[in-house]
Amino acid sequence: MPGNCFLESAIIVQTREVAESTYITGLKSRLIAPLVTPGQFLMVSFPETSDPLLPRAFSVCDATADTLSLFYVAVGRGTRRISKLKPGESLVLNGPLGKGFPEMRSAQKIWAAVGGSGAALIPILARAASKTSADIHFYYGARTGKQLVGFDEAANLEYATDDGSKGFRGNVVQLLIEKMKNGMPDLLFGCGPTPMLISMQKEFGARVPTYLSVETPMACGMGLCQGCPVRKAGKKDYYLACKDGPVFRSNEIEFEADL
Amino acid sequence: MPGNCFLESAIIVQTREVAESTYITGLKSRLIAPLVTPGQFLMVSFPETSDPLLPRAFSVCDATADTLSLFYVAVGRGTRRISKLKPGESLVLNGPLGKGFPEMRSAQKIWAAVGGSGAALIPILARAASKTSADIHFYYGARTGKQLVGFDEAANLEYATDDGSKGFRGNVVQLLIEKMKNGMPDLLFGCGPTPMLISMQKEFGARVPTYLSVETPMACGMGLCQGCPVRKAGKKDYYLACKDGPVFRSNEIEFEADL
Amino acid sequence: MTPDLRVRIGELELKNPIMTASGTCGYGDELSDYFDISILGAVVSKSLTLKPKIGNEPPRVAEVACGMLNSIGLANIGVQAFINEKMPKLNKLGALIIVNIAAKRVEDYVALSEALAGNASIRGLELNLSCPNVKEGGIEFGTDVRTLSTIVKRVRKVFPRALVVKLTPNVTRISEFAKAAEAEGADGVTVANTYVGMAVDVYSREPRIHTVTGGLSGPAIKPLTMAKVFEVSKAVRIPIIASGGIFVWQDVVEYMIAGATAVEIGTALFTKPDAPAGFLKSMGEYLSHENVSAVSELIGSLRAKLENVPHLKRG
Amino acid sequence: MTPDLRVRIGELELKNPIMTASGTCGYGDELSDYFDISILGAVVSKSLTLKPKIGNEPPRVAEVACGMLNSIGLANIGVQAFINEKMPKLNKLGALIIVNIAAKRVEDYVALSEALAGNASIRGLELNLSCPNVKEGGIEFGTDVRTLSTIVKRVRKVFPRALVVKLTPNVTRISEFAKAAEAEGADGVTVANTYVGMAVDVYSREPRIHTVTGGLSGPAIKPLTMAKVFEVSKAVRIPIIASGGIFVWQDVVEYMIAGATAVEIGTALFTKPDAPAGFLKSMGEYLSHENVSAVSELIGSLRAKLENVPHLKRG
Ligand SMILES: Cc1cc2nc3c(=O)[nH]c(=O)nc-3n(C[C@H](O)[C@H](O)[C@H](O)COP(=O)(O)OP(=O)(O)OC[C@H]3O[C@@H](n4cnc5c(N)ncnc54)[C@H](O)[C@@H]3O)c2cc1C
Ligand SMILES: Cc1cc2nc3c(=O)[nH]c(=O)nc-3n(C[C@H](O)[C@H](O)[C@H](O)COP(=O)(O)OP(=O)(O)OC[C@H]3O[C@@H](n4cnc5c(N)ncnc54)[C@H](O)[C@@H]3O)c2cc1C
Ligand SMILES: Cc1cc2nc3c(=O)[nH]c(=O)nc-3n(C[C@H](O)[C@H](O)[C@H](O)COP(=O)(O)O)c2cc1C
Ligand SMILES: Cc1cc2nc3c(=O)[nH]c(=O)nc-3n(C[C@H](O)[C@H](O)[C@H](O)COP(=O)(O)O)c2cc1C
Ligand code: FES
Ligand code: FES
Repeated sequence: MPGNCFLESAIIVQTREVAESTYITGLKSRLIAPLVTPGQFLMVSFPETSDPLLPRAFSVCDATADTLSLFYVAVGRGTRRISKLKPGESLVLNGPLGKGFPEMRSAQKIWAAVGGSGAALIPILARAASKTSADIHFYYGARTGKQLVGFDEAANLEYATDDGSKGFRGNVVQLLIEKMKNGMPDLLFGCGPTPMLISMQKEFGARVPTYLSVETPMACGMGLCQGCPVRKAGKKDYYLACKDGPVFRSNEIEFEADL
Repeated sequence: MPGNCFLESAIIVQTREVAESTYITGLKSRLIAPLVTPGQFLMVSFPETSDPLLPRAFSVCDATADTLSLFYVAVGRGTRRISKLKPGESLVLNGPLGKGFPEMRSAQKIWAAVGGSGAALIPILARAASKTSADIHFYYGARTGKQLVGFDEAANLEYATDDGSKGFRGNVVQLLIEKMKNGMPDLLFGCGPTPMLISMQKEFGARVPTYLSVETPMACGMGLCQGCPVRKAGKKDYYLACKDGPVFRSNEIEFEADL
Repeated sequence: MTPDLRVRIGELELKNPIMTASGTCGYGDELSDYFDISILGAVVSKSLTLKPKIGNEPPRVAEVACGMLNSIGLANIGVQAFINEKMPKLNKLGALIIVNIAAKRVEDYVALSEALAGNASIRGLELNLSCPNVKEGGIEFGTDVRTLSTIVKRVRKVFPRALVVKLTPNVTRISEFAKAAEAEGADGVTVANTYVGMAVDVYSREPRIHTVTGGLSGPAIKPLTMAKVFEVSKAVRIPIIASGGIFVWQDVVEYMIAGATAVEIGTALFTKPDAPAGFLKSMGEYLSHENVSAVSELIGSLRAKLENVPHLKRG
Repeated sequence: MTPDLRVRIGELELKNPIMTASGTCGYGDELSDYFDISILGAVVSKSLTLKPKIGNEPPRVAEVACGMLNSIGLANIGVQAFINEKMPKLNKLGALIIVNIAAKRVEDYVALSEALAGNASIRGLELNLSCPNVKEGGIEFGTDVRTLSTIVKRVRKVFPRALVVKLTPNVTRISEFAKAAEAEGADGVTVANTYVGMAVDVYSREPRIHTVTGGLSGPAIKPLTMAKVFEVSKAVRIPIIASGGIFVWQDVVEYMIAGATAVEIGTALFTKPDAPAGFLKSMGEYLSHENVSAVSELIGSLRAKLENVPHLKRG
């Protein structure tokens, strides 16, 4: 799709620490921001150094006409580095990349389960749902309440924590199981740690149209390197997470056995 | 000399641009600053990255009880990086390293010729001279006036510029030749680009006790790597710039032929 | 005066020395999102095999200091799908195409070359010899001079256009392999593929890529491949295509000074897919600044006394 | 419970696996400005030759991406001056001393070993075989299995304590050299020395070190040497000392998991001369955190299916 992806040097507007080692960084982006759909991602790279060398993948947390934001947990050198950049400094963005969640239609009942850095998708999904008048509910899980980030953008949001310190006691899949006793959504979205996705696939894959955003190591994010295979369900073949995903219909994929 | 060198994480106090891509950075240094003598240097390294990998050598520009400063020209990745650090950020210093200029005695008449980043030595030499009541004169050369940095510390300072835009028209060696017509110093110091040192050695080495501060690539600065050879005069042998120098008596060394 | 950027690999004239490296540019068309790929000297395809290959299990890539490890396992759509589906697209985009092929048997190299010889818009062939030779107990084709000679000799008979042999760097003396390729009529050699490397996760104690070892690419390998390009340049007269760790335009110039006629950009594309366009611009400025009227004047122009080189004395 | 850090190389017990690498720690005493060198597993001396050597012309060092090139040319004070001037200092500092030796002739290796055998506080010998063999037309000793065997056999006869052979990585299959060293009675192998590399200044068009090519060290080579340690660990039973690009404590652990018994810290000392002290502390914390009671449990503990490794299948 020539002309649909861009390399853009984007200026940092601000960075906020929103929970323990969790940040939201807003950037000016004239080229990429207007094109992003929920679930698409960017590859973010660092000018002036070869170490870290490879770009890092981030879902777009929110996007308007000329700004976008990243929501991330500072787990390693790349994310720590981004979190320390000052307003006015710049990062190179490549995107929007990949295929996001299916378009939401008016009055469609959508449940989105998120966990960890998957919470990045709450604002952009909420915005897209309100635009098409879809009825989206978020279920947001974490180990403990302190890790949960408040998002004003989401009207309907329930929490699940392993220790019960906020919302439902248990994980987000257990919460969804409870909720489904009183009715099913039209679509189920999942974005979070791989064990959560595996468990969603097992529990709901056969019952609800379920879409999962997968995370794999990625070197390029553009289909150049073949580094990001995701097993096709029932076939001896792979998708590429970066081009065919990162969002897949749950019944199209298999997770690796040893995960 | 166990206990005479230190690795110290030093906090940046401030950085000033003093001429085109020329900076002075002041750092808090409790361990190293009190020990430095004029002509000694530090190896400066960067926490949190392997690229740049090796520490960079810098003469100490000035040192008091608990602060020291570096004077440098931003020529590459290391120096550019240092120039951009904000107050409060830190650098790792290793020093004081090497042998500096000979101690100055009361009433001794000393001429110091400096050029390029060699001007770093003006403040520290001026301070040491005033402490021992030595009579030091600086001769400071550059291509053009714009590259010259003003140092309040030096009472007696004359300029030489290739284009005559400030002070004597010609290079600093030509200026010294002129000056010597009216009398000789007791000691001559030189610190600057290698061609300037070579020319000082040729012109004055046999006439005045001359000490030159040489620059060679250095990987360690501590005598660990043998990476910094300086040819011994008249012998098939080398000194190490970092341990035996960087300041040598002019008649002890030979410069490489192809420089 | 704009400098002349043209270089030659055998009878093939490239408009400039900048190519993309096999396996790092998809099938070429993916890059056209970011720049006009017709400005390149050539686009080199992913290694193609006779049948499609799904490749290795994940993880296939891992970052290390100034480099990355990969073990893709030659995942590719196969030679027929490439000819049918990708060639028309690439032709339309105006790219000069060199196809890279890989196989586990000598016969398969020949069959692949025959399949590609008929398509005139495939302007050159690059032989990837880094695969394990199934007949010889898994020894890499590229680490055995005899097998390399056999493959080049047989492919040379069936492929009439530019034939380039991509050498593995994982050998004691790469120039012996280059000489063998030259002797059998190759038009050029690519120096070099990736280096065998490995990384471990200290908490899980598992290797960071599924196959335990993988190929190291990126800036980390540039000095190594530079030494190999120099070594090969003293051993053969055919052109050398340098591949290894090119991340800034200076790297292109360094390789040419050391003896390369052209270069391939690989891992750098992952961070900067439009890097080749920037390199072309900066190279032009460098040549003008240095008063060099043709880029070919750079080739092998290193100013050095050869008697100082211990590495060459060995040979 | 503090973890047991002891490891063994033949009959030599080291108090921990952390050593300094030859040529990167002066003669050892220079480091004692920064930390107490008696806490080290061992200090390995600069390569000593029979006569003092002044070394190569400058430039001898150049920085590259995540690494450096060096071409020191074995500058050293000679074996006698080392014994007379340095040994007393090192003994006083309480260091466990391993002496590294280099020569251009087989006889000289033997003469050096004899000279050192008499000094009981020289606890081990490391043979640097990366020098050009003058008799065999400049081929590196370490790239010819036969010569390696000869040297090890003859040195073994005259040196009774720990004997370690430092292998060059610039060969197709390093495990063959390790096997030869083991067969001739070496107590261990050091994997590995530096890799042949090169860099060019694009404006002067001169090589960035005088000898054109030099040895690449630093983080850039770590994945390569890691793969070689792993390969050697599958081929021999004698201990492996890993040397290559160790810059953080995790690198020490990675090497041990891949099969090393001990490690040498080299280029890292140039930036952080006290690095070994920090590594020891962090290793202790890691072992406690992972509930490992003895560091030796890490050795070769990689969790991997060997049938996945193409690199090993080759052999
Ligand atoms: C499509 C996609 C979207 C993503 N969106 C987000 C997001 O919105 N917010 C966010 O915080 N993170 C997101 N990630 C994960 C993010 O890319 C990694 O956390 C990031 O690369 C870590 O970089 P680092 O340099 O900080 O860590 P590193 O130092 O590189 O590694 C730290 C740890 O993270 C692991 N890791 C490294 N890269 C990846 C990867 N690509 N996938 C999984 N684990 C990895 C390492 O093995 C290590 O354990 C996304 C990943 C993908 C593939
Ligand atoms: C004892 C000593 C004292 C020094 N004192 C000062 C000082 O007070 N102020 C100052 O500005 N500089 C000083 N230098 C030079 C300084 O070390 C180099 O300029 C610095 O290493 C450049 O680092 P960089 O990363 O910015 O440049 P790089 O990117 O490493 O290199 C930029 C350019 O500088 C050259 N270069 C790199 N390292 C050296 C080196 N060690 N010597 C000479 N050229 C080099 C490179 O070849 C290249 O052309 C001193 C050098 C020595 C040996
Ligand atoms: C992800 C990846 C896949 C690769 N696939 C191939 C391949 O299919 N065939 C091949 O000949 N080389 C392949 N290579 C090697 C590159 O073409 C190139 O020679 C090597 O990466 C060194 O260059 P670089 O450092 O610029 O990447 C691959 C490299 C990478 C990083
Ligand atoms: C400046 C320098 C000098 C070296 N000198 C020697 C030497 O004299 N003998 C030797 O066996 N190895 C020598 N080496 C190799 C180191 O001992 C070590 O094996 C190598 O640098 C890889 O480790 P590193 O990446 O940790 O530095 C030298 C390395 C460097 C960088
Ligand atoms: S990350 Fe490179 S192909 Fe998907
Ligand atoms: S710089 Fe290492 S010995 Fe002088």
